Amino acid sequence: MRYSALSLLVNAFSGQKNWTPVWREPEPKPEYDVVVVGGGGHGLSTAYYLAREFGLANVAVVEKGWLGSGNIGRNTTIVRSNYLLPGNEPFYEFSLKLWEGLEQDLNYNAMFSQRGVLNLFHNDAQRDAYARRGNAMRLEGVDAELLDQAAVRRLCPFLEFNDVRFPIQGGLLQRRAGTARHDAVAWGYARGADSRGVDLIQNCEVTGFLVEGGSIRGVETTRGTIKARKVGVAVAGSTTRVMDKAGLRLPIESHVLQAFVTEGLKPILPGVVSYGLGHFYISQSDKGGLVFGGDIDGYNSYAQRGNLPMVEHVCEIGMAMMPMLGRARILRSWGGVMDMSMDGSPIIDRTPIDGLYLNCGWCYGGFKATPASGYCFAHLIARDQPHEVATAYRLDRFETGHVIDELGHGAQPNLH
Amino acid sequence: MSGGQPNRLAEGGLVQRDREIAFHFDGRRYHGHAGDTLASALIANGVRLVGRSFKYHRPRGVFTAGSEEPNALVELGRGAGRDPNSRATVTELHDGLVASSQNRFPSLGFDVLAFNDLLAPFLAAGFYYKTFMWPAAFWEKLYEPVIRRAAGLGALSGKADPDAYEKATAHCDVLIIGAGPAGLQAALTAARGGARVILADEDFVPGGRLNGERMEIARTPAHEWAAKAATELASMKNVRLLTRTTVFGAYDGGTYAGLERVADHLPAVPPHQPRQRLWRFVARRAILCAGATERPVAFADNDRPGVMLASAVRTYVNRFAALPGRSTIVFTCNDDGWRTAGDLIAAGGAVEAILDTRGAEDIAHLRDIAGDAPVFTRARPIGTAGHKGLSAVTFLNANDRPVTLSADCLAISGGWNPNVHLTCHRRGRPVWNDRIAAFVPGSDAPPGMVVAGAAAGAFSTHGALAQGTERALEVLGDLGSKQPASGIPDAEDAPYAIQPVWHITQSKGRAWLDLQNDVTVKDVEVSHAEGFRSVEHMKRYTTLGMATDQGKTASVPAIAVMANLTGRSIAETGTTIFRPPYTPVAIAAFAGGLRGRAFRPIRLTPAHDWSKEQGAVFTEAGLWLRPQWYPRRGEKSWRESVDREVRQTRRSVGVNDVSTLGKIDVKGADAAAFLDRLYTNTMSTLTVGKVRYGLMLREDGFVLDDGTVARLGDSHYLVTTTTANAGLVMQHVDYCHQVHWPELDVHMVSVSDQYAQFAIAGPNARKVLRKLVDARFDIANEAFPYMACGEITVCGGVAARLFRISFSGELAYEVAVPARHGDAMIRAIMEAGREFDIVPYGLEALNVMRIEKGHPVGSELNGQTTAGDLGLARMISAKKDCIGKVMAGRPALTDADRMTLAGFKPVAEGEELTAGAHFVGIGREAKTAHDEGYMTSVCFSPSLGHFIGLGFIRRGHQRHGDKVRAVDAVRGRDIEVEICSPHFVDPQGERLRG
Amino acid sequence: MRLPCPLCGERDHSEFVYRGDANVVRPDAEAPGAQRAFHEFVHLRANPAGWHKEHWYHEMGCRSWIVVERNTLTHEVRGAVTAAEHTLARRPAPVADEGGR
Amino acid sequence: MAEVKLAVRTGLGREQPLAEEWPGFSMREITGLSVWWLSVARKDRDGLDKACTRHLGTALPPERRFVETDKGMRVLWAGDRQWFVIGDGAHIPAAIARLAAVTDQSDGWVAMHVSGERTRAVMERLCLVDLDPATFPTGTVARTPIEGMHALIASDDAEAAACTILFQRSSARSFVDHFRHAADSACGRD
Repeated sequence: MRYSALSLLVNAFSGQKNWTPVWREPEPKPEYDVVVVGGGGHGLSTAYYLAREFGLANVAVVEKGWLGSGNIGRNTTIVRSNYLLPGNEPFYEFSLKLWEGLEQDLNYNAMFSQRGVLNLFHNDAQRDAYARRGNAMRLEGVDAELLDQAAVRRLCPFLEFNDVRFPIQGGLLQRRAGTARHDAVAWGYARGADSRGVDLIQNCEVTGFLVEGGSIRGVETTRGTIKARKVGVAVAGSTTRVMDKAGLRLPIESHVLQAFVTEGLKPILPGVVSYGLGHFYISQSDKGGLVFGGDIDGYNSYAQRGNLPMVEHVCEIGMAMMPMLGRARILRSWGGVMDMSMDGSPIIDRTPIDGLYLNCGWCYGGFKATPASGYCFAHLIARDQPHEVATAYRLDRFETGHVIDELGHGAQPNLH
Repeated sequence: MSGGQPNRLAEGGLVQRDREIAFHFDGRRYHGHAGDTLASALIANGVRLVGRSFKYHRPRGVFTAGSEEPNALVELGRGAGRDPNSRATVTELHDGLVASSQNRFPSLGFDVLAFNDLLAPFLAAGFYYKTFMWPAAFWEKLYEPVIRRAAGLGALSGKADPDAYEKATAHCDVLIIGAGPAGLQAALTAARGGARVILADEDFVPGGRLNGERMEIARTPAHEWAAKAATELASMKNVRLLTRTTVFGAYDGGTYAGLERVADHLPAVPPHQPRQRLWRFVARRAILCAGATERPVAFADNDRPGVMLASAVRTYVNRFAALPGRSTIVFTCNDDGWRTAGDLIAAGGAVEAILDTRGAEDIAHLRDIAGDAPVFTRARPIGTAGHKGLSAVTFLNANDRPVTLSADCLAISGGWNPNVHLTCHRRGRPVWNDRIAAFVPGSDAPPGMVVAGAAAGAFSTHGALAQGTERALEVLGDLGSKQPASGIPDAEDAPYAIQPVWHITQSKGRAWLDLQNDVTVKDVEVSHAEGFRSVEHMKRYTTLGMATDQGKTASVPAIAVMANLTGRSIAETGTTIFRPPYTPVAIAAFAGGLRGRAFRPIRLTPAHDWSKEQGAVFTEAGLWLRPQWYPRRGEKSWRESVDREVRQTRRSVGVNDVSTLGKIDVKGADAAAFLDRLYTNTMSTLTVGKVRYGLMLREDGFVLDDGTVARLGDSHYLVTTTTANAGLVMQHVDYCHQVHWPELDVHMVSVSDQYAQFAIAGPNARKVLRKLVDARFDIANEAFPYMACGEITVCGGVAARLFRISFSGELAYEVAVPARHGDAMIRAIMEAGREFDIVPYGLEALNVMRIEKGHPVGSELNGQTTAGDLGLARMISAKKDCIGKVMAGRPALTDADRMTLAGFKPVAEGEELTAGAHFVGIGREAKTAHDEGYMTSVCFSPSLGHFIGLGFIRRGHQRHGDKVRAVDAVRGRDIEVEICSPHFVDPQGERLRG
Repeated sequence: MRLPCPLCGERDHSEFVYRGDANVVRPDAEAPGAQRAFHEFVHLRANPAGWHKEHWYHEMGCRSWIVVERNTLTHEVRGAVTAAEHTLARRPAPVADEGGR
Repeated sequence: MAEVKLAVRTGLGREQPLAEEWPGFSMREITGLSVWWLSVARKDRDGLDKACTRHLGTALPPERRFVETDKGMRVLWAGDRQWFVIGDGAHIPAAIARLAAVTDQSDGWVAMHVSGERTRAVMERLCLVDLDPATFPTGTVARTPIEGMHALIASDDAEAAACTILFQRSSARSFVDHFRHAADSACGRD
């Protein structure tokens, strides 16, 4: 059923009787052309683009839990393309362009709203580092503005400019960046893929890979064996647990990233604001909750929950930036499992096993990458060639030294 | 009823009738008593309409008597102290309390947004995913602003939170969460066993349900028993009783987070006191006695003001002597609901009828509680009347015929849900218990936590007291403490008889599940129809349980409705994840005292006060404050001050406070060997009295930091690091020693704060120093050449150290004295330099001089550069391994096409340079593919009279003389620059060796 | 989360800085295939969902590096030794006299 | 050269040591202390123990403990085979200096004495460690952070809740400010 104001009208007068399931719940077929492991944002968008762009609809997405149960179900929903390095910026700008047409493309309102992302800086050295990043964006044709303190004060009068330890000197603004309703992205892609014939199979965990003569033949799952010529793994924080089964050791550590939402409040934050001398980012959802987060807790974890010191640390930075936050109450805190790579940038590449493709290493940036990650992974799976904007995301880059290290913190995942 | 408060019972309740309190709600003045909550006071004053629901703006009244309240959310206070979304049911009344309703325009009584309720058919669950897509631009311009303005309940003031907050850490043997019957009994038992006990309760009076029930414990009224127990506990040395304190999070290692509302119940926060305190409880064991929360039943129009939980109605009667309604109907599916009827009758209130869904045989033993109130069995409510307050209830009687009775209060009991939240904060899952039709704690509660009382599903008072005692004895056994005598006071032990009813299917209208987010049974049905069948999908699609009460009264009935739709059991359907905090906690409470200037510690050099006296302008360098420049009267721009400082230093002499640099003392027989493994160049060949510039790599081959190594004795070295990396390098050297080479006899300790250090630079530097260094030390060039170092004395015998190192490129020494003399030393240096017109120079002037010399700093050592990039490849010794050497050889790090450090000067006369610009070939389009590098540091060079810069550009060291464009789009600049050597001033370094 | 510092006793983990897997050992730079060995040492990780030996630095306490055995699924901690002890215990050959280069 | 005597500033950058009072809590800066940092290799540990017994009148204290020497100095455990030796004009005998790395830290650390019956109430607002007499008896030493700053806390008299606290000079003012706020809250101000 096509969604529109008309469809709402029809259902209004029929007591909501005509809504049909957003996706089918098929039994897994014994064989597909492609099996995508992971029913999160990246897995679902991969399947969608395989069907829509690359004509491969005989595809199954196998998900161990319910669709969108991983990081796409719990993140701070920020979408931006303000990256520094040539290995990243083209990819994230491609993603932002896909975001800009997503609702119409999926016929599903993911509420992508471009209200701007402002990264604050507090001294000359940081100003120049942000200028370097802003100029890299402009070279890629992306909007970027370097604001001085007066401009920041006009945009965000609620920031603290006086009683401060680290005065706010200015900010790097990307107006086209913003936020989106994360669950809706997963559901939109799921609906789009399902309506094009892709089988979305929930409660179906991969327990092993079928490999013959160095080539993939399919996967073992909790709901039986599924054969396939090509298998794409996009399971974020569970990457190691799945790829262990293919005997691959990866430059990945799984870490817990906490995020927080406050009780619903009347509009007060125009867009996304992030602090410069402490990891803190915040925006306001359409339901009025302030959604914010900061650093990962900093130790390996699959527990999908974090600890108290990091909650305190994030709130200290929030109060340093915006003491008006004080009386907003945290309603809920949660933790996701981030697949932190050794240089802070993702991996979309072939693997030593022919026909087995890997998509991981998303650190903090998985949500904003959902469209481009799906598109590029589909391109790689379909054509066995990386998409032009994702050529740098090689698995072997760590051995050759072509690392993509935005912050320059080196091979220490909890510093990215 | 007493005078001004129409619904206040003449006697009874725990409120202090002698202390009348005036307060305001929506501009009207009312009176309550000390011991009231805002909700009980409003009820006593006959106020029923207190809010509007989130989506349809339906009228909302007080629904509960605790922190699970979905409806009575108000804004407290005014101005910067405004507190949105405060629960009236847990807001302690105090003099001058000002509250206003939220989420309505223009007024609570007449809210135009209630129009949404008429559009309800169009606004079913998830409607916004299906529309607002055309035209695309309208989303930010029209649709979203409308949605956002309607969203949210209360509003932040937009001003900084004026109150102070505080954090504290408390250790104990046993943390007991909840001071109801189970908690009080557990605390008494544990404390008598000698354990160190913390008992915390969210209420301002200990006792929990005991304060809301009409019953006895050990033949005394339950609330008196509770008060006596609390008094005894408060008097025990090994007990800490914290009221108004919610334990809201269970974290790892027996750490629990609590929020103490220190002053929210006072008209104003007392001086030097925090408004709230965040507690970190570190407990060897915890006993969860959090009680249970009653749940409603879903049927058409079950959301009108006046519809309340049965336990809440009797709490308002028993504890607050406030009558929620003049004539009350009690609707229940279990025996417990009948207590409300009994208490109402005992207090003189009118019970219109008792509706029980069960058969006559199930309620025979309860009949006499009803007195002469009519009892209807097999009764199922199918509708209510009364727009802004309940006026009538229609139900099907045992013969399935509708009966309508007038009533202004409907007390509903759908049964009780144990408060399992804290057992699930570490991803534990509750399990369904069919006997009591509720989820109870699973076996995977956090290690060290046990559960007692209603929270474990033991709903009788005796059950709570017994389990409190048993769990405490178990814990004492665990801890090896003695087992005290532990009689259990006698109390009612009524069986919990329930036949759960979730949704009256015969009722046709909208049956409400989540009263705040306006989620109906129909929405759950739509969610099911569209495939959102897992409880996690249902929650997200319908937003059920995502409001400020987190579905405490709504979730279980909703799970039951979905289970019924999918044909799976409630146990199979399961719950969503319970997450901290149990109830919302202010962000300021998590930040505590680390606010404003105290956000992070401030590190000051020993000469800080002196620099301040000179009027220095400071900047932050990590946690340090460093002088940037020392303006003089009449200087109109910072450039004027900086140019003067540079010229005077290069012409005569200047002094700079370098105390912030990291200093690590390294001693031991293997010190030299160890330094060889840390630095790329060889340090073991350094002779005593000499200094060497060194480069440190990370193990991945990129540069970590640079600095100097001075050999002060046979096995005594002093390492310096950049200010920014001091902590990182200390951590790195400890790691390399303790993890890689623990066998080495080497000892490192930071001495950054032990010394004040000053750089004295310029042609007259030696003359100034000569006046300070005690005569017996020869500091002439021959005796103390460039890169020499030594231990000396200054100013008549004060032990000091002298280093012939120069960052400015001038003839320069660095003199270090113990920090206690730092302030005196800078004054002595300035005095000695007066005849040479010595100037203090700041970070900015230092930056100019080091750029003129081409020295890299943080902006060049940015973690993405190799030794080769910095033109220092030759510093990597071929004769030995060092940290990072192997990985520095990787193909990409030795690629000839890498960007290397070069100097830049503007081609056009008088043109300025900017850092952060990217280099693009002349005549080529400015795009990523043509990006050849970036400018890292720029300054106006007083020595050369024009701007100069350092930066990285492909094969920079081979392209001196070439011209490229420096494109700085964010600053609107695109200028031609010439690549040159980064060593602008005195490239051969004659001055250094003067 | 509480970590049992072998020297200071049990402390909140906020006193420590985490580095990572303690099972990786710095290879011999002179051995053949050193670059591949260093790549594996610096980059590749077991990253298990379960028991994990990992390095923590008691930066705000006794400044010792320690090896903690912690479960990455449940955050349960079952012990810790100093990193020096962990390294020396794994040395195959008898530890030469301390002064030996 | 004219004799230019270099004046001395206390760790808190003052002429006179800081001393402040609250009802039930007092905080007093201790000046003129020598603070020596000792670190010994595993092979010399026993030798150093013997040397200390002979020259300082006490063996080296084990983890988390401190001891008084016969010359009124105090030896505090500070890490893996590391100790602080502090006292008025304390000096390190050569026999000890031969066996251990000895580094003067007299100016890097500031010392403060805190006491009064409200001391534990003040400290629980600042410190993560349990200072209850049962777990932190007299003679105990703990290195732990206070509001993000390094500190070494020594229990002089557990019952009287009297402690000596060592903290770093460069952040000393921030350190003391946090103590003031905690004391204001715990004790009120007269």
